Amino acid sequence: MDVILFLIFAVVAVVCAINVVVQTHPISSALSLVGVMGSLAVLYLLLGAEFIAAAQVIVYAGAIMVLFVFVIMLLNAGAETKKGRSYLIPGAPLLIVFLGLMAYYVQRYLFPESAVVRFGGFTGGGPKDIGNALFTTYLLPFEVTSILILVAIIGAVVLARKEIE
Amino acid sequence: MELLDSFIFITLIKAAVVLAVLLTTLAYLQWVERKVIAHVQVRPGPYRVGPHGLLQPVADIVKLLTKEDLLPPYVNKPLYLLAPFLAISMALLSISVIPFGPEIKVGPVTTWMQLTDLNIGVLFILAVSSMGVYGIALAGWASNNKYALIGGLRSSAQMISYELPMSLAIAAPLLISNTLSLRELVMSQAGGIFHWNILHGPFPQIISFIIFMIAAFAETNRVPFDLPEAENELVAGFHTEYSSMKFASFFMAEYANMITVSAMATLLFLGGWMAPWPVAWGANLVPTVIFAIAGVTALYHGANPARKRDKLTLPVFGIIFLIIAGVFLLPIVQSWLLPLFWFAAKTGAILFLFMWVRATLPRFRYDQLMGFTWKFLFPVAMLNLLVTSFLVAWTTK
Amino acid sequence: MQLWLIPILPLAGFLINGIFGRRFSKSLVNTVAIGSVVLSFLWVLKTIFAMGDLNTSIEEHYFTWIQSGTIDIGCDFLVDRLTIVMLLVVTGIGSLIHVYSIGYMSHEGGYYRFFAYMNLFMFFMLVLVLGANFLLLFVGWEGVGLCSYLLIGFYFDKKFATDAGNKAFIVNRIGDFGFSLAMFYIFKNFGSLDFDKVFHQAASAPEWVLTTIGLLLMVGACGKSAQIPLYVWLPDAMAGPTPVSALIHAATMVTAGVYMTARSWVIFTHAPGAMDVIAIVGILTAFLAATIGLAQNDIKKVFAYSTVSQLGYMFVGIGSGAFSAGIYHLVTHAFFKALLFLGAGSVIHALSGEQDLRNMGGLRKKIPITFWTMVCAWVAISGVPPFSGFFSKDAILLAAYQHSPAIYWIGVVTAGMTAFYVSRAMFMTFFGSYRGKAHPHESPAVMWVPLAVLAALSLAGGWLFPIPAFLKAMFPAFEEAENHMLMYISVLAGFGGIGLAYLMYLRKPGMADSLAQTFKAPYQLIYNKYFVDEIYSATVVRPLIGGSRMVLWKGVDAGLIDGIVNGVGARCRDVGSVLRLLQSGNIRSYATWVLFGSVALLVAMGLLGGLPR
Amino acid sequence: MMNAVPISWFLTLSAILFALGVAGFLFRRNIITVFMSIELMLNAVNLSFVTFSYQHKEVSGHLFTFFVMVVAAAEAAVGLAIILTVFKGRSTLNIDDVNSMKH
Repeated sequence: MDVILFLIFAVVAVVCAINVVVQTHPISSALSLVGVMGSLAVLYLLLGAEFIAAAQVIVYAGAIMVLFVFVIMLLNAGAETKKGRSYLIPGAPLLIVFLGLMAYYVQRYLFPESAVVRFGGFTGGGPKDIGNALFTTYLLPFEVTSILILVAIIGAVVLARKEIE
Repeated sequence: MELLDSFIFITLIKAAVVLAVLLTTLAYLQWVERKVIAHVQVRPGPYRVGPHGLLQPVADIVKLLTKEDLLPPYVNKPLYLLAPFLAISMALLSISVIPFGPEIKVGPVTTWMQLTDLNIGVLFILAVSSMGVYGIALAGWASNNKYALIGGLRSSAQMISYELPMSLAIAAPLLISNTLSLRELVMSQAGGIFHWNILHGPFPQIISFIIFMIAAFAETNRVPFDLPEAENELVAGFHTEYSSMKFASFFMAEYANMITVSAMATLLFLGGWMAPWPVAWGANLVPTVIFAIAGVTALYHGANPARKRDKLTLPVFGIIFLIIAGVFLLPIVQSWLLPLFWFAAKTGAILFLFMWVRATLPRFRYDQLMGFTWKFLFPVAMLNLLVTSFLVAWTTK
Repeated sequence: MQLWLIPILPLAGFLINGIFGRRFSKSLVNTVAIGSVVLSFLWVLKTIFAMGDLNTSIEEHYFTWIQSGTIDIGCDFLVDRLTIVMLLVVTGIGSLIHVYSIGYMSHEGGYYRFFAYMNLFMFFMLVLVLGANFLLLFVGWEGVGLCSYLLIGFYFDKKFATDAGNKAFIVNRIGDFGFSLAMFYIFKNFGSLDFDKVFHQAASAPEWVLTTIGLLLMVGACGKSAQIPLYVWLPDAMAGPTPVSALIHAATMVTAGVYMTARSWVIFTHAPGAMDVIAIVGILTAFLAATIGLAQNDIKKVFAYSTVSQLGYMFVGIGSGAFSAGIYHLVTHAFFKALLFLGAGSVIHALSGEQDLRNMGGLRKKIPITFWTMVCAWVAISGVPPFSGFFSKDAILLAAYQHSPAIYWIGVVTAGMTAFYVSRAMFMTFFGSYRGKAHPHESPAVMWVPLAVLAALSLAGGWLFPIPAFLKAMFPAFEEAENHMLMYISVLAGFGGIGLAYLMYLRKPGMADSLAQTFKAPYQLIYNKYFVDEIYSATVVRPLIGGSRMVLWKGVDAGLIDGIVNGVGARCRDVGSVLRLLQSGNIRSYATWVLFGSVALLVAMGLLGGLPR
Repeated sequence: MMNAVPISWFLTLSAILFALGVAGFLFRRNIITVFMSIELMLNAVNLSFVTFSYQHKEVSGHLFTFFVMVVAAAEAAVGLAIILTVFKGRSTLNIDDVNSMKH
C-alpha cells in the first residue's frame, strides 16, 4: 500500500516536474509545479509530516504559486521566444553526470535498502511537535524569519511603488 | 459481517451518503435562495414547477445538461476545461473532514458521522480552500476574455487577501479548544451555549466570529463582495465564457463553498452538533416543537379559503411536518437525528444569513474591499488573536 | 546613601538642556541647569550630615563595569573627608558660578548649550571626585577635559577660541598618556585599580616601582593642573567665557591633579624621589608663572598665570609632604581665584567685552560692588592676615621650609610677586583715571550676589574651614613647626609686593615703563612668556609636522603603502581583465559554472573517499 | 511485494526533482519559469529534509522545511516584485536580455 502510494505520487511528481521544464508557457509550468507540490504533500504525509504537508499546500501551492500565477496573468506573459545561446551542450551532460552521481551515492553509500519508510513509522510531525520545537529550540531562527518577512514585505512594497511614479 | 466491518466499505458507504445528500442540498440551496430573496422582495419566487416550485432545481439541472456546451475557439483549451473541474472538486473536498454528528450505532456498526477525522482537519480545510483560487483564476485567464481576466484577477487577489483575517479568526477559537481536529473541536464545546467558542471564556470569540463571517462572504465571492462577477462592470466575471454543465460547476462550487464555510463557522464557533442547553431542560424536544409549529401553521394557512393555489399543497406539507415532528420523538433515531438537526439548524441559519445579506446589501467598490481587509479586518483579527492568546496563557497554568 | 544622585542630577540637567534646550525659554534653561547643581549641592550636604562623625569612609558599589580576565572594575563611589572637601568645593562654587552665569551669559548666543556643557562638566567632575578606583577617576578626568575643550571653544566661530580648545585638548593628551601608563603600571603591579586595594599593597611595594608610578601620575597631574612643562594651554584657555575660566580653569578642574596626587598620597610618601620632583616642578612653575604674570596686560591672562603659579604652590605643599596644606590652598584658592575671575568677568561685562588693563582705570566709583568684592580677593591672594590666602600659603611655605629652605625662599619671592601683579591689576583697573571708551555699568544682582558670597568666603574661609585639622586623620602626621619668623617674612613679602605696585602704578605712573625700558631684555623675556610657545613650536610641533609630512606622508604613505596597494590593485586588474571574460552577466552561464563546480565536488567526494564505507 | 518504501527512493526522487529544477534553470529563458525552477529545487531539498527527519525520528528536518517555505514566500514576494519592475522597464521576460544592472 505504501509502495503503491509512493510510486503513484512519485511518478506524478516527476511527470509534473518534467512538464515544468518542457512547457513553453509559464502558466502551464506553474500549474505543473502546483502538481509537484501537491504530490510532495502526499509524500510528506507518508513520511509522517502532517503539519509540513498542510503547510506545503497552504503556503506553497496556496500562496506562493498563486502569486506566480497572478504575476503571469498580470504581465500577460506569452510563450517564451527562442533566442540567445542554448546551454544544452554544456548543461545536459553535466546534469546527467550530476544526477547519476547523486543517485549512485545515495543508493550505494548513504542509505542501504534496509532503511525503509512505513506510514505511521514516525508520528512526531504533528502541529504540537512542530510548535514545541519552533518556540523552544528554534525560537531565534523563528524570530529572525519574521523579521526577514517584514523586510520582504517592505521591499516588495517599495519595488511595487516605484512603478506607480 | 467482515465486509461491514472493513474500513474501506464503511467509508465508501458514508461517502456515497454524504455525496448524495450534499448534491441534493446544493441543488435545493439554489431554490431556497431564490425563495428567500423573493420573499424579502415580497414576491412568490419559483412557483410553477412542482408544488411551490419544489421541482425547479430538477428543471434547472435538465436545462443545463441539455444546453449546448460551447467551446470558444480562442480559449486555452486544457486550462479552460480544467478550471471548472478544479473549482468544484476543491469545493467538495473539504466536506470530507467535516463532522456532522457524534459516534453512532447503525445496526452492528459503530461509526462517526464524519467521513474522516484528520488531526490537522482545520489546516486541511484551509489548504483546500486556498487551492480553490486556482479554479477561478484559471477560468479567468484561460477564457482569453478581458472581463473574465479582470474577474479572475480580482477574485484571486480578494481571496488571498481575505484568507489572512480568516486564518487569524480561525486561530483564536483553536487556541481555546487547543486542537486542530474538527471532531475534538466540537467535543471541547460540549455542555451548552456558554461552552461554545463564541461565548466561551476566557475571551468570547464574538469578534472572531464576525471577522470569520465577513471573510467567509469574501472567500465565497458573495454579496457584498461579489466583485469578480459584478455584472454591470464585468458581464459575468470569470465565468463569462462558460456555459452548460461547466457553468453549473462554478455555480455548484460557489454553493458548496458556502456550505463549507457555514459548517466551519458552526464547528468553530457554534458548538457543531451540540445542543444549546442540556437535555434536562428539554433540548430534545426543540425539533419536535419547531416542526409541530411549522406543520400547524401550514395546516392553518392551507385551511384559509383565500389561498386557492395552496389548498392541496399546504395541508400536505403540514402533515409531513407533523410526521417529522413525531419522528424526532422516536428514541431509536434520536441518537443520530438530534445532533444532525442541531448541526443542520446552525449551518442553515448561517446560510440564511448569506441569502439575507445578498437580498439587502449593495456591492463594495474594489479599493474599498481591499482597504477594508488590509486596513481594518486584518489588524482587528490580529489584535483579537493577541488578546485571546494572552488570556488563554493567563488562565491555563 | 544614594551617592549616585550627586553626579546624576547634573547629568540629567545636561541631557534635558542638551536635548530640549533649544526649545526652552532662558528661564527654563536656568531652572534646569541651576536646579540640578543646587540639588546636587544639597544632596552633598545631606550626605555629610548623614555620615555623622565622618571618621569612616563610605563606599558604594553599583555595578560591575568591566570584567575581563583578572580585571574587575566596578562602578564604585567613595566618600571620605578628602572627597567631602572636594565635593563641597565643586558643588558649592559650581552653584555660585552657575548663578553668576545667568547674568554673564544673558546676551550670548548658544545659551542652552553653555549651561548644558556646564552641567556635563559638573557631572564628570563629580565622577572624578567620587570615583573609588583609578579608572573611574580617569573617566571623570577625561570627561572634564572634554568639557573644558567644548567650553574653551564655546565661541567656535572665532579661530583663536577653537585653536585654544585644540591646544588644551592636545596638551592634556600628553598628561593623560602619562596617567594611562601609570594606571597600566599600577594594574600590572597590584592587580587592581581600586584605591583601597592599591594603597593597601603600595606600602609594601618596592620603592622604584612606586617612584615610577608616582612620576607617571605626576605627568598626568602636570597636564591637567598646568605645571611645567605642560602649563601652556591654561593661559590660552581664557578664550572661553569668563565663568568657565572661573569654574573650570581656576576653581575645580585644574585642581584635579592636586586632588589625584593627594588621593595617591600612599604611593608618594613611599617614593621620596617623586615627591622631590613634584616639589621642584611646583616651585619652578610657581615662580616662572608669577614672573610672566608681572607683565601681562590682559586682565584674564594675569589671573591665568596667577592660577598656574598658585597651582605650583599646591604642588609644593604636596611635594613637601604636607598634603593637607596643598588641599587647604586648593580650597582657599578656589574661593579667591573664582572671585577674581568672576570679578574680572564683571569688569569685562561692565566694559562690554574690554579685557586690556591699559584701557581700564578708575572703575572704583563706577562699579563699586565689583570693586569691593575684588578687594577681598586681592587681600586674600596677597597673603594679608587674617584672610584665607594667608593661612594656606603660610602652611605651604612652612612645610616647604622644613623640606628645603631654598624652596621656601623662592616661594617667598613668588609670594611677593603674586601680591605685586594682583595689585598691579587692581590698580590699573580700579584706580587712576578711566582710559577706555565703553560706558561702564554695574552688573546685575545675579552676578554680584555670588561675588559677595565668594568675597565673604575669601575673607573668612581660612579660619572658617580649618582644612588641615579636618584632614588630619586622612594623611600622615606632619609636624608643623611653629616658626613665627618665617610667617612674618612671607607676610612682609606680600606687603612688599603691594607697596611696590602702589609705588609703580599709583604714585609714579611712569616708573613701570621706564623700568621696562631699562631692563629691556628681561622684560621682553617675561612679556613674551619666556618664548615657551615659540620654543615648543620650534622643537616639538614643527619637527613633528615636518616629519609627518616628509617621512610618514611622502615617504611611507605615498611611497611604500600606496606603492604596495597600487601594485596589488594593478595586478588584480591584470588578473581581472582575464577573468572578466567569465563574467558575461548571463545568469545561465553562471548557473552552468555552479553546476560544473558541484559535479566536480561530487567527483572529488567519490575519488577522495569522503563517503562512509 | 514489500510493504515499505526504502528511504533511498525518497532521496533519489529528491535528486531527480532537484536535477529537473536545475535543468529548468539552465534551459529555460523566461524569468518566471527560471524562478519556478528555483522553487522546484527548494521543494526537492525539502523532501530530503523531511526524509532525513523520518530517518532520525527527529522533528528538526520539519523545522528546516518550514523555514525554507517561509523564506521561499519572502523570496517570491520580492522576486516577483523585481520581475514586475524589470518587465516595466524593459518589456521583456527573457533572462538573456537582462544581463546588465543599468538599462
